[in-house]
Amino acid sequence: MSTSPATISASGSTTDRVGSLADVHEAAERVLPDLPTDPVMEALDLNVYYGDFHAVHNVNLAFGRNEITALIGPSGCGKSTVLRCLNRMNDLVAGARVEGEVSYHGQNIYARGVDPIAVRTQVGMVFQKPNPFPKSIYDNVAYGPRVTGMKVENMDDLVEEALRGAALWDEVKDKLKQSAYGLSGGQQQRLCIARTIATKPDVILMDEPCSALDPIATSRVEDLMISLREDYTIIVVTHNMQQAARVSDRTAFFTARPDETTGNRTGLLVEYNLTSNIFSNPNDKRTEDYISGRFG
Amino acid sequence: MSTSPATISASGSTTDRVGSLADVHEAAERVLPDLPTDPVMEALDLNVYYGDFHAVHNVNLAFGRNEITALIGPSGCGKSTVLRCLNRMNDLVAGARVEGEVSYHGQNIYARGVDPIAVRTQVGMVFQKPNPFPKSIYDNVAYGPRVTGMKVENMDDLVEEALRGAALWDEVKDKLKQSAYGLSGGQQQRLCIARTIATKPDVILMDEPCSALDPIATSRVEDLMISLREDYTIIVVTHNMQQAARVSDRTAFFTARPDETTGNRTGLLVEYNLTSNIFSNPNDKRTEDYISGRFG
Amino acid sequence: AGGGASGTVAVDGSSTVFPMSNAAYELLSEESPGVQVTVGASGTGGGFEKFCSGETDISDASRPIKDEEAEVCKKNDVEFTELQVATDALTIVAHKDLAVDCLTTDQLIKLWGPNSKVDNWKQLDPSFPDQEIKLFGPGTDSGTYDYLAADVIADESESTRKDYEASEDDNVLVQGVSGTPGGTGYFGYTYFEENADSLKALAIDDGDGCVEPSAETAQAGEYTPLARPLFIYTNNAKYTGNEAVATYTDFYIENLEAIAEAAQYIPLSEDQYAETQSALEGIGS
Amino acid sequence: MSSVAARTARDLTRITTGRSRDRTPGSLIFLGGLWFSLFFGVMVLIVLIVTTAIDGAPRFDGALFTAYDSTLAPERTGFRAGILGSIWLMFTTAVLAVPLGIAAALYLEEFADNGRWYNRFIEVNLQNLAAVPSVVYGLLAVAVMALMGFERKGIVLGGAIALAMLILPVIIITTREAVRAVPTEIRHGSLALGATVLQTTWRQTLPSAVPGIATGTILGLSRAIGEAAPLLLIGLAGAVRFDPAGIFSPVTALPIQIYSMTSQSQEAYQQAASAAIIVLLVMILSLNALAIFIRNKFQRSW
Amino acid sequence: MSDAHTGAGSSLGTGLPGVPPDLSGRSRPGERAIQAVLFTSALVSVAITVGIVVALVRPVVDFFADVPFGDFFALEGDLAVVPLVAATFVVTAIAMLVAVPLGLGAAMYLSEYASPRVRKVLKPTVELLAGVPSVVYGFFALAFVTPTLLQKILNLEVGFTNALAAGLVLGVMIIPTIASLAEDAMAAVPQAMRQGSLAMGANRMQTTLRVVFPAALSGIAAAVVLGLSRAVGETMIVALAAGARKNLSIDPREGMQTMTGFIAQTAGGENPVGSTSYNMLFAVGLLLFVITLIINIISISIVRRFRQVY
Ligand SMILES: Nc1ncnc2c1ncn2[C@@H]1O[C@H](COP(=O)(O)OP(=O)(O)OP(=O)(O)O)[C@@H](O)[C@H]1O
Ligand SMILES: Nc1ncnc2c1ncn2[C@@H]1O[C@H](COP(=O)(O)OP(=O)(O)OP(=O)(O)O)[C@@H](O)[C@H]1O
Ligand SMILES: [Mg+2]
Ligand SMILES: [Mg+2]
Ligand SMILES: O=P([O-])([O-])[O-]
Repeated sequence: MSTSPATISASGSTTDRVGSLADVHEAAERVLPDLPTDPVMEALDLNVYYGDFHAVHNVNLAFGRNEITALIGPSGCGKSTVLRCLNRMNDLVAGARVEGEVSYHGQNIYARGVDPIAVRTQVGMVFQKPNPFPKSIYDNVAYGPRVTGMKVENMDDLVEEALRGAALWDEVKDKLKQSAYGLSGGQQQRLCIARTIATKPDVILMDEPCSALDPIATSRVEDLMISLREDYTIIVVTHNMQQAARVSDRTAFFTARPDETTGNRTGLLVEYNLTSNIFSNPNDKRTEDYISGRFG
Repeated sequence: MSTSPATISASGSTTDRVGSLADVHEAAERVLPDLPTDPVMEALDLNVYYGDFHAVHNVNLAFGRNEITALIGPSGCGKSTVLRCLNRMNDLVAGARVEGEVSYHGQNIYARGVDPIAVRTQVGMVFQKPNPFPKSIYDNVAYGPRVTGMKVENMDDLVEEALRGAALWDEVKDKLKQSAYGLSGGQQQRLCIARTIATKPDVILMDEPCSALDPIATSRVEDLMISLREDYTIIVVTHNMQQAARVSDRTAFFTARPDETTGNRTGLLVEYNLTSNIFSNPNDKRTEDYISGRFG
Repeated sequence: AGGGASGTVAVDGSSTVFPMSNAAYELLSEESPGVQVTVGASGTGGGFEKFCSGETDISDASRPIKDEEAEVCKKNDVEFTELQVATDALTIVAHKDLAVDCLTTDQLIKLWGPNSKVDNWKQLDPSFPDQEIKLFGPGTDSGTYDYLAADVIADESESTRKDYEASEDDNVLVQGVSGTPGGTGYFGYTYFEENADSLKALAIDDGDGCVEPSAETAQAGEYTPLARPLFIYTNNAKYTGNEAVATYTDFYIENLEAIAEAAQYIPLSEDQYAETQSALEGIGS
Repeated sequence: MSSVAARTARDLTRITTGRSRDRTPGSLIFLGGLWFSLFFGVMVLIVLIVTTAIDGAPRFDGALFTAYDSTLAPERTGFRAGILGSIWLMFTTAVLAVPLGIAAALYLEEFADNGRWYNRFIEVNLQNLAAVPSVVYGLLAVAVMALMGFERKGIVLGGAIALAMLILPVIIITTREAVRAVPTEIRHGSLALGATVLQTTWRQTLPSAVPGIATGTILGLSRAIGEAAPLLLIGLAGAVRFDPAGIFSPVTALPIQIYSMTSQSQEAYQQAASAAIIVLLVMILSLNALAIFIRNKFQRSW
Repeated sequence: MSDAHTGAGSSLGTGLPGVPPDLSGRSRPGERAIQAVLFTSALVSVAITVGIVVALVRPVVDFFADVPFGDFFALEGDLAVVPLVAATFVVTAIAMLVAVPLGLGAAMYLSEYASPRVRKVLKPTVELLAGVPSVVYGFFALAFVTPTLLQKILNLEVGFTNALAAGLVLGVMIIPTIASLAEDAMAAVPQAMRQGSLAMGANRMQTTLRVVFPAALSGIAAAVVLGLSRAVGETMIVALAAGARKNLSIDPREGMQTMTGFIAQTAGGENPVGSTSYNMLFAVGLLLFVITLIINIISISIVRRFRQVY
């Protein structure tokens, strides 16, 4: 039951050598400057510690407006840690300590007087495992506007708009009052995205948003990310390099380096570039080893 | 800080197109018949249920003597479940029920009168997370021979032999009495392999043995697997396709199919073939999608 | 008595007598440490039931054994000897601040009678203060209760009213009455004497004017109708068969005056004591 | 959806000015309420200890520990019999309950097949037993002692039977938790090497669970040592003037002595009871501290 | 323990053809025996339950042979149980009024606000409250709460024994039961749920009340119900502080005898085996057992039925 190459090409590469990541990327590529010119967020000399453990070392990164930036790297290299710094979710981790700056529209979100809650209403987040609340679909979406005290003229309209934005409306419009737990995993994840955009954030962080989903749901969410790029700045962590290649404009590759004395592994940024460059022509041997599958 | 292609070639492919899995495989390939001629173990119409949930559907697989067979597929497709059937570790899962046969040297290990403990002394197992016992290194290795009542002339020799077999002897010979918890993750995993071969099994099952390890430890364990192939039959679950390509002789690709009414996802075997064929010329579109990274 | 004696003695029964039996043991334990006594205070009635089933060796009682109880003893082949050990003045106590000093026997019966609905001091006598009455008293298994019900109220139902706070532990009653304005209750004289600074005792007028409870009035027979004898009952077989029981009983009676004094009880008159001594000698012969 | 530019202008004011939304009046009142809830109990405990200690202060003397209960000299009454009795009861209870509890816990956790109705029944039954009032255990112990033909029930054995039944569920439940905390990986590692379930339990699970079991057992015993109700039912006398000497010896216990003394009106007894309460609390708090120490010191975090 | 089960060793030189390994079952008599011992130990818990039922039911049958049902389930009379049940209800209600809000508040603080370090100190401290013997609480109610707190400070007209003091102290005693179990339930709410809420700009209070609390509701309900069953069954506090008078009243300032109070006070030993009053003790004990059993079953089934599958 072999499939002809012609059929495969529908969604990407047409080569008979399966899986060249550079090829995968072509489909999504846009013309962009080498570095983001007007970054929405920037990490400046970011260091993160969990207690005594130095988890992330000196990261400098800029995230461009209306771009999708992918963070990739082997397990434990600090991708999620960096992501969580961007909306101060790390505040919630006991013992976590952040040094350096994260600037959002030029303001350091770690400065004194900044309300992390206000940051989070601007910088939304979608998690690896879909985590809808044990409430109805409607209440899930309305939750954010309600708790942030957003002035909403008509909640029904807002819910509909958010669900449409997350490409979920048609599937759930008849069961808005039912529990969100009745949805499939992929629907739940899109619900979580709808929930996030209902509060009209500026930036959306996503931590491996598809790793718990099946292929069809994955491709739905990927399409959604690309369409959301029009209105939002998206930063996504993924361990699926093909996904990074498919959806992102820029890619940052992290790895972890063991400390010689303690053996603790500290994450660091190896290479940051346009996605097409990372996959077709990486500058660093470690990047190349990783994307060619020699480890990870 | 770019690296020249010449440097990369040291450990594999020399192409400038990064990451063709078929290429990765060349290095490890041997000449083997299309199907194992004298299988040590065979799964025949294997179905596994967890309570009402049909986890694995009708798997037929044969594992050849002194071969490494890789089981690959997306998360939840039942790889671990199938593996655990091969030494009756599923007996320990409450509610798990196995239908069909697993034959070992022609004997159905699920037949009446078969002692699962005897099966497990023949079919050893290495787990995803290194799980040394909270004992000394020596006692970890000696544990199996002791509890199975193996007749051992000289335990010290046996321990040394097993540790040498797991390529760990030189690193631990001076601290055999120290706790196994003092070892690094990779060393712990090799200790678990040493512990398994100390009982002189026939088959070794490995469930993602490297997924908790760093690149260097991973390549050590991979080398070890290839050298163990001389004496043992190895069956390994991995989610790292490159790893399957690097070490295995044959690869079985599983996926999960959602039930139309319940939405439960049942695992099934899609394709089983020589590893070189799976990666260069898969027969099934789903295999191709998976190894080219379109999902998973 | 024999300093080398050893064994265990189980004493239970009247809580009125309890301090005395306990004091007896306490004094004995200095010279015969081998004798181990446990003294319980479950009330006279409860004590007899255990005594007559053979569970205990000695029963304390604040009234004589009833015929029904003696019947049970007989059925279980428990032969016993009654020994009077002291005299008690059943004392009617009240909260310290209560503006009442004396009750007539009739008022007492009106207050505690089985059908009494009296709940204000004023209802007993218009000169009494307008204050709610809170009642405390021993439970129905107690000899003190029986004495008030059967010998003082003497209603045919042989009971008192029921809507009072009941406790076998007279000390609970002391605290209840002293802690509750308008409270009143009744129990053995000793308990009153021990707590004379937190309670007041009401004098009783049995027709001859108000008489205060005291050792003298009780011994002189003036404190009527509330003066009464206290007893211990000894199991004859245990007395002869168990060295410890004999040692304890002998010591008890021999030192009765000292014990009564130590425990602040009203000692027996000489005649009464002689009677008790001869009863003791009669055991086993 | 509003334009990005418009949003930006708003952002700049939004994230810095104003107080944090964790600091709104409503949030602060709520937090204050939570603080109050948390410290109310602790406050009560402090008041309890302080007032009792003040009441008992005149009686912190040697006689408190060495003298027996006294009617003749209330100001020198002591708790020797109760303290020794409680210790005897505690050890006898431990001997009865601990091996039984550990064995039952190991069966339920390591051997029982939860698909079987009788194992599920044992499970539910155990949850119920844990919440049976302690007086009911007293009633049961009375019946058990009568069944065993004891005329006198207020002896060490009688009290210990009541207490052992009372803390058995506690020991079983905490032992199961300790056993469950040993990672399945260790168990599977052992079983995959061909060890039997029993070997795995004896050589891997049990040694790793010892600190947890010890903690649970100590907590169970500290509960037993403070219990009065079941002992009252089994008929422990308040006034005992000799040391317990064996499991058939009549006995009293510290809480029983306290109980019989709290209801005595004389000042001297009140003081003695207060002092004895402090002694009892010290015993119980030390046991608790020991349990916490063992938990923190020896419990492996996997 | 013996390891000597028959040789499962390897004779099979790594896959020698033609020598099929022996997989047949071994008999392990030692293991069997030990398993039987362990199973028997587990059965002891069942034996205890059966024992409770038998020990309670037999005297109760005798009791009802002498006493008509009507006399027992009567509002007043020597053998009436209704006043005892009513008093139990009053005292328990007061205790729950104290323990539910405070217990849940403490649980929310521990689970949602306290850092792990703080929790590690505070949780055992709160649990210490449950370790204080009830006779000590009873003494405290009698020696401090009634005379000092209620009579002096609050100037209430309460008796020496009263339901209020007993209920308040009982409430304090069950705070840790409720706090600890409710905290477990809230801690079991996945972190992801909290993060989801916080990531949307909710503050902690909103997250606690709108997400964590509802998600943990079944566990919290079970905690409250278990606290209820503790309160109903607690003995020494009420025996000392609630009073010894059968009193069909709902005025908490009055003294009243609860079911457990009756058992403890009547059990002082004055009731020899077989007498009606002795058997009444068991009748009340059985009623108490049945009531707490029903409450427990409710608690267990709440947890079963509504266990969240997050
Ligand atoms: N809450 C925490 N406390 C202590 N250490 C932590 C914590 N969270 C993460 N770490 C450690 O920090 C390092 C980086 O973790 P992080 O989760 O950021 O990695 P990651 O790149 O996202 O990995 P993955 O791909 O597995 O999600 C790891 O070593 C991890 O063990
Ligand atoms: N003990 C269990 N009880 C119930 N269901 C289980 C159990 N173990 C596994 N499953 C289910 O069976 C299916 C197959 O699981 P399995 O662990 O075999 O998958 P897998 O292919 O090994 O996945 P992964 O790559 O994530 O390890 C999954 O849907 C899983 O949820
Ligand atoms: Mg991560
Ligand atoms: Mg798996
Ligand atoms: O305890 P009594 O003396 O009243 O029987």
